[in-house]
Amino acid sequence: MSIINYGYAVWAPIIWLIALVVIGIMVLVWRSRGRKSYKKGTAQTDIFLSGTRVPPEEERHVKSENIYWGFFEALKGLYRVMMKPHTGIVNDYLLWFVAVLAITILIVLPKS
Amino acid sequence: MEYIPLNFPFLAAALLAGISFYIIIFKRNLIKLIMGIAMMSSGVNLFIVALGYRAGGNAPIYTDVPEGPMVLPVPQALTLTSIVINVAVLALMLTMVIHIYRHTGDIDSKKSRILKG
Amino acid sequence: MDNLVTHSPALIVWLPLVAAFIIPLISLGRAGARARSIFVFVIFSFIFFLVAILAKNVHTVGIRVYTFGAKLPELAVPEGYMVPVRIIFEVDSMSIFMGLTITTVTLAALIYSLHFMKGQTGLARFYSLMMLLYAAMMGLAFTGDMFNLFVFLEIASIAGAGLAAYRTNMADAVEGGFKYIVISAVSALLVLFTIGILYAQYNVLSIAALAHYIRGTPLDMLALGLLAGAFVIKLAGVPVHMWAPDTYTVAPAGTTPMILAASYTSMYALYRVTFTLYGGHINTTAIGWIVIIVGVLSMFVGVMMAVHQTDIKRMMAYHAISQGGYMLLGVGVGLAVLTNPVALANYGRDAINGGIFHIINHVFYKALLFMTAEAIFFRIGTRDTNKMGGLARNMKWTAIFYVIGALAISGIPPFNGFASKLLIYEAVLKFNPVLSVIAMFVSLVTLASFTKVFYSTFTGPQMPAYKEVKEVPKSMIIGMSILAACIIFFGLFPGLIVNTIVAPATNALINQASYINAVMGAVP
Amino acid sequence: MRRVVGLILWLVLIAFLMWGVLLIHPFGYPPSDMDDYIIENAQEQTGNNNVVASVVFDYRGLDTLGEATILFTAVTGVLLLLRTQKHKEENS
Amino acid sequence: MLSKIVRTVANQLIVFILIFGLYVIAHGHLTPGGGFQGGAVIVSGVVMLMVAFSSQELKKSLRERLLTIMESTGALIFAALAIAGIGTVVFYNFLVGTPIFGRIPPIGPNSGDFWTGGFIPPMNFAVGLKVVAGLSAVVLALALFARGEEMEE
Repeated sequence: MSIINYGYAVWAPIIWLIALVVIGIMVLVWRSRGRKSYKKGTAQTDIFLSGTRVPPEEERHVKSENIYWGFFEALKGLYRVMMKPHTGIVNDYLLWFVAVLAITILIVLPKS
Repeated sequence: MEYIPLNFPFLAAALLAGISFYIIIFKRNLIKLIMGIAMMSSGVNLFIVALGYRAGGNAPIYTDVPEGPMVLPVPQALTLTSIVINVAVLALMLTMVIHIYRHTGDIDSKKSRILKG
Repeated sequence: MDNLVTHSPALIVWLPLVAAFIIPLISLGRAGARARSIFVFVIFSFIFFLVAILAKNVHTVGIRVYTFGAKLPELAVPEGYMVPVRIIFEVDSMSIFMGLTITTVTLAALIYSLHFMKGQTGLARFYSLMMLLYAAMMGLAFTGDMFNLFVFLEIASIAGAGLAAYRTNMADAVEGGFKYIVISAVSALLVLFTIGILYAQYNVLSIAALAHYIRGTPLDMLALGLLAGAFVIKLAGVPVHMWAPDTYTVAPAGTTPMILAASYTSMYALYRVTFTLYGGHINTTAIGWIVIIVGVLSMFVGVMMAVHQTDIKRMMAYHAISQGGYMLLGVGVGLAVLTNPVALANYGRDAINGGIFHIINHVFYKALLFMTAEAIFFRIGTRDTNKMGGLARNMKWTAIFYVIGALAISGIPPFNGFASKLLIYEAVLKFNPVLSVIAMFVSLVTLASFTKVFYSTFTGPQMPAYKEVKEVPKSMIIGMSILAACIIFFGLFPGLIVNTIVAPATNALINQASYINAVMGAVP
Repeated sequence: MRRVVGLILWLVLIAFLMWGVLLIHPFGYPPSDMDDYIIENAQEQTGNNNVVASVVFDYRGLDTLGEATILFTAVTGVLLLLRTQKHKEENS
Repeated sequence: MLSKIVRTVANQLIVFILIFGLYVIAHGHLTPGGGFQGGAVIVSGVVMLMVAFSSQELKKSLRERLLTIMESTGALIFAALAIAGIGTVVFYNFLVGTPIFGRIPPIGPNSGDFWTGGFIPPMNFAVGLKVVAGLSAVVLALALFARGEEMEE
């Protein structure tokens, strides 16, 4: 039952899950054959910041608005355009509504 | 009753609704916005009740009614329903405007835009 | 039992209304709060049972017609007459699909609200409004009468606005509620104007009878344009989506999923109008393309705005718009090829299947996500993701539910979002590959955006201000776990769901003739 | 800018509305299949002289229940929003 | 609070407004009018009292508890009358032909008989009760809130 089948694309979650488990086991096996020299809690895992003071953990947490900074910087122009209609004024919302109505009628009406 | 050219009653109702669209687009005052919506509801109600008019008709109530055709009863019932609905909507809107005034000290829609972006 | 099945369409709407009337009375007593909770849950379990037996009934016998006030429930058209006079409830598979969605979400929301709202004031009226909103949504889904649809639309808007503005001590809450009610009032008045136009031409109000008569005159098309515009603003499609983030952000958590579901009942009304009312007699390509364009715009703009947000609920609200675009895209493709039988059989049906399946999936996982967001708000008192961090250490269940919801919304297998998105991708690919690529890109950005919020909110070191944060109370966890269980079940058995509830709904939408015949069949 | 675009769109919309209502049946001569049935049978079926009341409460009774519900909803909403949040804590 | 003349006149007028409102409600099935309209007439009387005296005076008699009970009761009566015909169909006019409001008037124009209409007159009363309570509550709550006060339990 659990198959969406179009002939060229098949989606069977149960088979997928079984495959996932098999692959997971393989990965674990592979991982256990890796190097054993990594040790937790030693100087190996400390952060080295070119000799400057490492800030405490709480300050190292990246704030939400700083994540994907490059993405937003690259798309600055797009965001400037996109922020423009989101004014928060209820009259503007209604103006957009009128625009949608007018355009919809313009498109639909000639089909009669 | 003669045939009225150009459906003037319908035109008047549609015009009333149309003017109220102007108000809700261009007036920044929230109370005026609410008045615009009230006007629009009046326009729509007029439109619907005008749809049911039959030339020379009486009210559709059989108590001591004179002879003759009767106007359609369903539009009147719909209008009755819609009037009460609009009263309810207006009451709730006014309540919210009172609250907005309490919080921002203004009823300008430009001033009440904490949520944007 | 037979009587119960016969009258269940009316009872499903009538019972929550009466419950809403009784709740203020019960709450006046001394043990009001406890009695109210018990009453609400008893009534709601019964309603759930009624919906279940009605769904089974509709699945076996097909379209159910219930005429209010006639001598027999099936007597939609009076004997010896040619048009229906009374109000008709017409329950087909699409209606019952919406009904099941709404009922499940409302159950989860009610359980969630039990602890969430504890200690707040005005709870009697709050629960009353919740039951009214539920009744209005069910009425919207079941009704077969245009004016009745308008009435239920208004009940849903008023109740939703009242609930959204519940936290009146916060300025933004009132503002969000006000925007919602203004938008709803204007769009509902346009719907009423349109009903006037249709009534003027055909002098009937029942959807089936109107569909029987409509032939695509200029007035009909004007009415279609007005109706489509009015419902698009209610379902928050770009570019008339701006009210949605404002309202969803401020509504208390138990009600946000319900307002979301209310916007999807408007989407249902749009489908009802385009497919059932106009479908068979006009060329639907133009309106189909309008729906597709609105859908694609919604997907893109919604997700790009969402990545940018720092308010966690606002981010999710923009994602709700973006996911709404998927539904519109899927169904719009079906609508555009409705008059072309080959394309319809080839991919149109799958596209509609995907679009409709996405409704139930999206309502479930977005409700879950809104609930997790509000669970965080419940414990730390802010929605700003900049101030959060390391919350997974203290709120394990919330974090797990968030991950489930986030993976589902991003279309990661094996969760339910993937199943419906796959259907949409595959079907749309055959229609127009560009649209499909856009849909996949949007899914990618969705994943990115939820990863961002997960990172900044749940992972990282424990913030000093939130050392004492505790896990949310039991009832909130139960409410969320109901939805999470549904998500996982739907993800693991998508074929079962598609075959039992989604495909019949698609058939009900496409098959306009049977909808008309159920009412007008006896007419000579 | 906003004003000009708004005016144009508004004019388009209002033109459509007014053009639309001109196409409706001539004022005073509506089609009346459903309403004729109601006018003829209302007295017999509902035992009531006032046909509008018959429509409101009998033929379209559910609408009136909805209307009453809307009023109830609005009153509930208004009283919910105008509640005081300081004292009067709920007994939980 | 307005002058003594206004208050005295309002005190007398409220009786007539009440009677007129009740008349409109009771004859809703014979003449134009009904529950909503009559209820609105009575509420206009309440508003008159509110103007003549003050909302602080009025809130002592129109308590929130009373209005809530009245409104819920009206709505419940309406819903109960709607469901009472469930033997046939919901909203079936089950009172036609029974002794209570069950007479059928002569077909065609007639002079009107009070005991007709089936469940319509009781529904009018229920709706009237509901509208009076609901609108009074809204008006009073708005007026009091504008002065920074609240309704009494």
